[in-house]
Amino acid sequence: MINVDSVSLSFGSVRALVDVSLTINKGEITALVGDNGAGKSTLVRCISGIHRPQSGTISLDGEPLHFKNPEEAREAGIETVHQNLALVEDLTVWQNLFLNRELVHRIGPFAVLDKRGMQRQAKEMVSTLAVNVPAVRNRVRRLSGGQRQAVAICRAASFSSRLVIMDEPTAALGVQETARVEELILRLRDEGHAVLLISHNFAQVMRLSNQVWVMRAGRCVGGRRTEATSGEEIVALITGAKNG
Amino acid sequence: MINVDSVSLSFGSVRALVDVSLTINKGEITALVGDNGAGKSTLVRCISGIHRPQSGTISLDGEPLHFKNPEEAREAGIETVHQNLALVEDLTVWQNLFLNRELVHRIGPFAVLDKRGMQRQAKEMVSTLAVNVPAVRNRVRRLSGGQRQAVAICRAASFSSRLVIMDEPTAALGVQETARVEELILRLRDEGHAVLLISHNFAQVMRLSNQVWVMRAGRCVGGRRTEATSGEEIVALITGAKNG
Amino acid sequence: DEGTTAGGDAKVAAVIKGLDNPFFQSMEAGINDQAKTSGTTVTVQAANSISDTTGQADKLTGLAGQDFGCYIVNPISGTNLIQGIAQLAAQKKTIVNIDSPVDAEAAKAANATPATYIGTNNVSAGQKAGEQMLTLLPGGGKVAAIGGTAGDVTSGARVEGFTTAVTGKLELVQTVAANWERQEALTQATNILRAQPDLAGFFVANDDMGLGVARAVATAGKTGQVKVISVDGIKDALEAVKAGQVDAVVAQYPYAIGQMGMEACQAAAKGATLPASVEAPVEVVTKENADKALAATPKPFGEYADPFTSLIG
Amino acid sequence: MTAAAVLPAKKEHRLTDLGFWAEWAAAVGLVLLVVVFQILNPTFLSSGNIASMLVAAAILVILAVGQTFVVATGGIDLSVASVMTLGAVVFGQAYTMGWGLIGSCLGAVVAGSLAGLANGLIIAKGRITDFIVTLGMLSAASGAALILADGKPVTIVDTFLLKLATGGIGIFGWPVIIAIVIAVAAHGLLFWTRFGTHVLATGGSAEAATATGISTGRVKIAVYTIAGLLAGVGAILLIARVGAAEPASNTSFLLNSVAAVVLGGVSLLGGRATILGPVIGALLLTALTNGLTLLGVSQFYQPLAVGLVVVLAALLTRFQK
Amino acid sequence: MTAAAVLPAKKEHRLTDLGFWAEWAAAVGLVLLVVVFQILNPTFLSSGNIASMLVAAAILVILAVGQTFVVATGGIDLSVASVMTLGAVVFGQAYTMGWGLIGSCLGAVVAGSLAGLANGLIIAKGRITDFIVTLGMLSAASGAALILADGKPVTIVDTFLLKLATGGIGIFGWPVIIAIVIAVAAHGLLFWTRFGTHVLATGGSAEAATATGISTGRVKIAVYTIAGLLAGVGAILLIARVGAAEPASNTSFLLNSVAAVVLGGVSLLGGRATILGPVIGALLLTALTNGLTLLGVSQFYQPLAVGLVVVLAALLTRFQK
Ligand SMILES: Nc1ncnc2c1ncn2[C@@H]1O[C@H](COP(=O)(O)OP(=O)(O)OP(=O)(O)O)[C@@H](O)[C@H]1O
Ligand SMILES: Nc1ncnc2c1ncn2[C@@H]1O[C@H](COP(=O)(O)OP(=O)(O)OP(=O)(O)O)[C@@H](O)[C@H]1O
Ligand SMILES: [Mg+2]
Ligand SMILES: [Mg+2]
Repeated sequence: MINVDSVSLSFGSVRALVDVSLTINKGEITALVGDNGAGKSTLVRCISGIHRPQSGTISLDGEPLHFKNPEEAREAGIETVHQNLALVEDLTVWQNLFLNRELVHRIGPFAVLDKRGMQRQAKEMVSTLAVNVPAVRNRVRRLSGGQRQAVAICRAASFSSRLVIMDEPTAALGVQETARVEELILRLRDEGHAVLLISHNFAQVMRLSNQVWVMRAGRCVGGRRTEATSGEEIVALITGAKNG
Repeated sequence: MINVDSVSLSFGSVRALVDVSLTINKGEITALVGDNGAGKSTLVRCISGIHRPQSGTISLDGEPLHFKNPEEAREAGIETVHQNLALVEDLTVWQNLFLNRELVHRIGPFAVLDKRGMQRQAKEMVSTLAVNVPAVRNRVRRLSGGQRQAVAICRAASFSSRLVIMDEPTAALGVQETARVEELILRLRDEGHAVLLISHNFAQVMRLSNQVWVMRAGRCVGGRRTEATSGEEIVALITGAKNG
Repeated sequence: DEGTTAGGDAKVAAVIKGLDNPFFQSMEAGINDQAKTSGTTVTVQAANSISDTTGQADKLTGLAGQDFGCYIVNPISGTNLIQGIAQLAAQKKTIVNIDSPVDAEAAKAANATPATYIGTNNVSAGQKAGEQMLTLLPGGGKVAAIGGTAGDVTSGARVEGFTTAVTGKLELVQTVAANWERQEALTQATNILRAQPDLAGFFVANDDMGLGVARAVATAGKTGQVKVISVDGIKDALEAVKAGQVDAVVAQYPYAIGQMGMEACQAAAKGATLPASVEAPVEVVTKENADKALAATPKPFGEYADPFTSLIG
Repeated sequence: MTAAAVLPAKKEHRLTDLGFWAEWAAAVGLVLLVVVFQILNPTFLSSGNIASMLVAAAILVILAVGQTFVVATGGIDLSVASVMTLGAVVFGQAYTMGWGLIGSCLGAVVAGSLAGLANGLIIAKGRITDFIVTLGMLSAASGAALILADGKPVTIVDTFLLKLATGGIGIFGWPVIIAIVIAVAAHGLLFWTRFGTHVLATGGSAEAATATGISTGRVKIAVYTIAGLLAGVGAILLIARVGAAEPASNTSFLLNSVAAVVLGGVSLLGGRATILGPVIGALLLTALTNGLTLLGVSQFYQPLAVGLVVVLAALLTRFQK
Repeated sequence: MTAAAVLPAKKEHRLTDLGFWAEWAAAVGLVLLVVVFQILNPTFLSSGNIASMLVAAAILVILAVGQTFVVATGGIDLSVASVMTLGAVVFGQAYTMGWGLIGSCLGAVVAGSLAGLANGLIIAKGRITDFIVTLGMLSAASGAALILADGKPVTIVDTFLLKLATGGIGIFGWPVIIAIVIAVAAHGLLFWTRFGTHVLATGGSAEAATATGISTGRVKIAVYTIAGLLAGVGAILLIARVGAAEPASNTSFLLNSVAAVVLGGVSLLGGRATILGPVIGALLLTALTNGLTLLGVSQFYQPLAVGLVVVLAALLTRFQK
C-alpha cells in the first residue's frame, strides 16, 4: 500500500536517512526496528508530512505523495503517534483527543463546540486503554508518563484512517496497558488498516508483526516476513553482524 | 539505607501518594513497579527534592531528610534520571552532562570553564552507553529519543553518589543500549551504590533487582525479595488480584 | 458669559500637561503660589507625559465629578479634554483655559466655551524665535529645526511659527523629531552638523532639547558659530544664554500663566466677568538681558498686563 | 487517577487550587483597590465616577482583548497602539474627504485589519519573531499615520460621535457597551469554536498543533488580524473620546494592554488564556489612575504608586498559598 | 550518528546551517545598511561620523548587554531605561550634595543594582512574571526619580565627565571603550564560567536546571542585578553625554534595548544567546537613525523607514534559505 522509495534526508552533516526503501501492506502490521538514532522516527516524520525527503518518493497505492504539511497527511488517512507524543500540555485530555477534529453543533451560521459530546466520547476512548483513567477534563500537563502515552494512542486509533503509525507506543506503558494497546493494534489490523509499529521490544515485534524492516545508521538494511525469521536474526541485522 | 515512612502527597484532589512506606538498601538494586499513574514518578520526585511530601518522612541512614530543593538532594548523594529526562534541549550534550558539575580551570581569581576537558570526558562517558554515539558538541534538541535517554543515564551514573534513581531508564532504548545500561546498573550495585529502578519491563526487574516494591493507585501495596517471588505474583499485586 | 457658581466657592482643580517637563512644573508652581497667597485650596493634576492625551482626559473626568468650583485646564491637544469640559459646562462650573487653547469649534459643539483663555500662542513664540534668528544671521544661511515628538501639537506650532518667520530669508534644510529628550536632541544635532557642515543655526522646540543641541554644537567646536535658539525659558536655559552656549531663548513664563489662571478662578468666584482672552507675556532672552531674566525667574523681568489683579482687588 | 484517589468535592477543588487563584489576581486586586479607594474617598464609587471610569477603560479593554488572542498563541503585538493611531488618522482623512461617518469608521477598521494582516503574514510566512515584526509595525504604522496626516491633528466635530462618547444606558456609556459586546464575542470565539481551540493549541505547543494538522501559520495570521481589527474599533472610540484624529502615538496603551493581559492571568508563553481576566486587568489599571487622581496624590508619587500596586496585585495571589 | 554518517567538513557545516544565519541577521543587515548609506552619502563612513555613531551607540550597547543576560534566562527587563534614569538622578543628587565624582558614580551604580536586585528578588521569591514585575519597576523607578529630583534636571559641570564624553583613543571615544570592555567581560561571563552555563540552562529549561540542582532563583536574581548595574553604568555615560541629570524617562532606550537583543539573534524564549549579536543589533539601530538624518529623510518618513529596515533586517536571513 505504502511504498517508500530510496528516501534520503540529512540534517546539516547528519545523514539521518540514506536511500531508504520499504513497503507497508494493508491489513498487516509492519514493524520497524533499529538502534537508537538509526533514523526510525525521522522516517516516520517523512511519511506523516512533518519533514520532506530531500530525495526519493513515498507513494500511497501507487500515487506519489507530496505532503506539504501534516494536515495533508492526516487528510490522506495517515494517523501518527509520535515518539515525542505531540500533545498540547496546556489543553485538557478531551481537547487533545479531538484536536483539529472537533465536534461542533451548528447554531445558525455559527459552529459551536460540542463540549459535552466530546467529553463523553473522550471518556469512552480513554477508558478502553488506561487502567488509572485520567479525568478527561484534566490538563495533559498533570498526567503521568504512561497516561500521556495512552492519550496519544487513543487519538491516533480513534479516527478512521488507512495507516496508523505508532512510534514506540508501549515504551512508557505498564503491563496491563501494554496488553490493551497490543489488543488495539491487532484490532486495527483485523479491521483492515495498515499499521506501522516501531518498537525496541523484540518479544512484542515477533508477537504482533507480519513483516519486519531493520534500520542501521540511516539505512534500511533488510526486511523479513516475521514468520520466516527469528529474534536472533533481527538482532544480527540491527548490530550489523549480518547484512540484509 | 533510605527509609520512606508513610509519605503522602496530593495535587489538588488527586492523591498521588497515600501513606507510602518502603526501604532501599545499600549495594542492592531496588525495583519499583506499578501501573501507569500509580505514583512511582511522584515518589521519585519526593526523594530527589523536587516535591516535598505533605506528611511522612524520608530518612537517609536514620537521619530524616528535609530537602528544600534538588541541589540539596544532589549534595546528599542522590542522583536521578527523571522520566521526563530533565535535559536542557538548547545546551550541548557535554554541557548537559556536566550541568552544575562543571569543570573549571582557576586563572587567578577567575574560574574559567575547562571546555576541552569536559568535552573529552563527555565523549568517553557517552561512548560506553550509546551505539550511534551522538557528537558531544551537538545540542540535545537534535538527538533521537534513545540518544537523549543515554545522555541522561550517563549524567546520573558518572558522579559519585550514594543512591542512583532511574525512572524507566531503558524505555526508549534499543537492544544493545539496553544491555549496556543493565551492565551499568549491575556495576553500580557492585560498587556499593544503592540503585532504585523503575521499570515496566518484568523480565528486566526479575533479572536485575534484589527487592521489588509494588505501587497501586498511590499506595505501596507490598514488597518482596526478588528471589522469593515470581512475575505472576508481582502482576497480581499490581492489578490488585492479590493484596500485599 | 460668566458661568460661576453662586456661592463664590473658590475650590480649584487644575489639569495640566506632563510634569516631567520643567515648563509645567513652573506652571504648577505659579498656580500653587497664587493659591497660597490668596488662601485658596487647589488640586493640580498632570498627564503622565506630554503625549498622554487620553490619560489627561481621564484625569479631568475623574476630577469633574467632585465639588470644585473652578477648573483650570491646559489640554495637550485642542480636543482631548472636550468630554470633561462638556461635563463641566453642563454643571455650570467655571472653566479657565491656560497655555494651549481648546479647539473653538469643538468647544462650541460640546456647548462648552471656557470663561477665559490665558496663554501665549506657540506659533507666535516660534515666530519670535525666527525673527531673532534673522537678526543673528543677517547674511542668511542654512538652519535646521529640532522638534519634539513627531506629530506633537505644541512642537508643530512652534516649528510652524519659526518656519513662517524665516521663509525666504533663511534656508530651513531639515526638521527632525527628538521626542522632547535631551539625549536624542544631542544625537540628532550631531548628525545634522555632520550632514550640513555649513549649518548656521538650530531652532529647538524646547529648552531641554536646546541644551542638548548646545552640547552637540560645543562638542563640534562650533559654539557661537552655529546659533541655537530654543523656546520655554527654564532657568538652566537662561543660564546657558548667559554663558553663551545658547544664543537666545524665547521665554513663555508658564509661572505667570499659572498664576493668572488661579487669579481668574478667584475673580470668577467673586462674580466678576472675565476677559475672553488674555495674552501672556513672552520675552526674547539674549545675552544682554540674561542677567535680568535670571534674577526675575520664574517671573517675567519686564512689565506685563495682568487684567485679573484689578478684578480680584 | 482511580475513583478511589479522587476527593469528592468538585467545588472545593477549584478554590484550593493555586492555579485558580493565580488566574484571578486581577480580580482580587481590583476588589481590594476599590475597597481602599472607597474608604479614602467616598466619591470613588459614586455612579458618576463609576460611569466615567468604565468609559475611560473601554478602549483599553478592547485593545487588551485583541492582545489576548495574540498572547494566547505565544506572540505579542507591540503595534496595537500605533495601529490604533493609524486607524484614527485614516478615519480623520476619510472624514475630511467626505466619506461620511460610516465610510470613515469602515476606513479605520479596514486600515487596522490590514496592518494586523501584514503583521500576521510576515510572522507566519517570513518566520520572524513576533517581537521584531510588531516592533517594526509600531514604527511603520506611526510613520504612516504621520505621513497621511502630515503631522497635524484633524478635529472631528460630529454629533453622532459626541453622543457615542457621552451617551449610554444607565451607568454604561456606549463605548462600554461596545467593549462588553466585543469581550463576550471574543470569549465565545476563544472557548466555543474550533478556531479558539486551535489558537490555544498553537500557543501551547506549535509542534504538537502542527502534528495534528493545524496550520499554525493561518492561526497566527488570524489572531494578528483580529488584534488589528480591534485596534481599528479602538480608533473610532478614541476619536469619539478626544474629538480629533491625531497622528501622535498613544504609547501608554501599548504597555497597558500587555499589562492588562498579564495581570489578567494570561501567560505570555501562550497556550492558556481567559477573556475575563484581561478585561478585569484593564479595569484595575484604569481604576488605579482614577483613584490616585481622586485622592489628589501628587503627580510625582503617582508612577511610584502605580508600580507598587501593579506588583502587589500580582503578589497577592502568592499569599493564597 | 555513527562516524560513517557524518560529513567531514566542519566549516561547511556552520555556513550551510540556517540557524547560523538566523543568528547573524543583525550583522548582515548592518553591512547592507552601511553599504547603502555610504553610496547615498559619502560622509557616512567618514571617521568623524563613525566616531560619533559609536559614541551615540555606547549607552544602548551597554543596556543591550544587560538585557541579553535577562533574555537568556527567558525573562525580559522593561525597567532598564527608567532604572537608568533613576541612576542618573541619584548621581545628580549625590553630586550636588558634594559626594564628589567617584561617590556619585558609585551612587548611580549602586542605585541601579539595587533596583535590579529588587526586580530579581520579587521575580524569584514572589514567583511573579518578569513582565509584570519589571513593568512595575519601570513605573516605580521613574516615580522615584521624579521625587528625588523634584522633577528638575541638575546641570553637572565636571571636567572629568566632559573629557569622558569627548575624549578617547582614535575613533573610539571613552564611552565606546567602556562599552567594548563591558561586552567582552559579558561574553566571558556568559560562555566561560559556570554562572553563564547556568544562565543558559535556566532559560533553556527551568525544570531541567532545577532538577540538576541549579538554583534558578539565584540565577534570576543575579541577571536582573547585572542588568540594573549596567543601567547604572549607562546612567553615568548618559550624564557625561548630556551634561545633566534629568528625571525624564528615556523610553526609546527600552524598546531599542530589546530590539537590539532580538535583532542580535537572541530568542526571547531564553536558553540561547550571544553577546556579539546584540552589540551589532545596537549598532544597526544607531546607524539607522544616523544615516536617515544624514540623508535628510523627513521626520515623518523616518519612523516608517525604521520600521521597514528592522523587519527587512530580520527577513534577510530568510533569503539565505
Ligand atoms: N532535527 C534534527 N536535526 C539534526 N539532527 C537530527 C534531527 N532529528 C534527528 N536527528 C539525528 O538523526 C538521527 C536519527 O534520529 P531518529 O530520531 O530518527 O532516530 P530513531 O531511530 O528514532 O532513534 P530512537 O530509537 O532513539 O528513537 C540521529 O542521529 C539524530 O541525532
Ligand atoms: N503536578 C501534578 N499535578 C497534578 N496531578 C499530578 C501531577 N503529577 C502527577 N500527577 C498525578 O499523580 C498520579 C501519579 O503520577 P505519577 O507520574 O507519579 O505516575 P507513575 O506511577 O510515574 O506513572 P507512569 O508509569 O505512567 O510514569 C497521576 O494520576 C498523575 O495524573
Ligand atoms: Mg525515535
Ligand atoms: Mg512515571
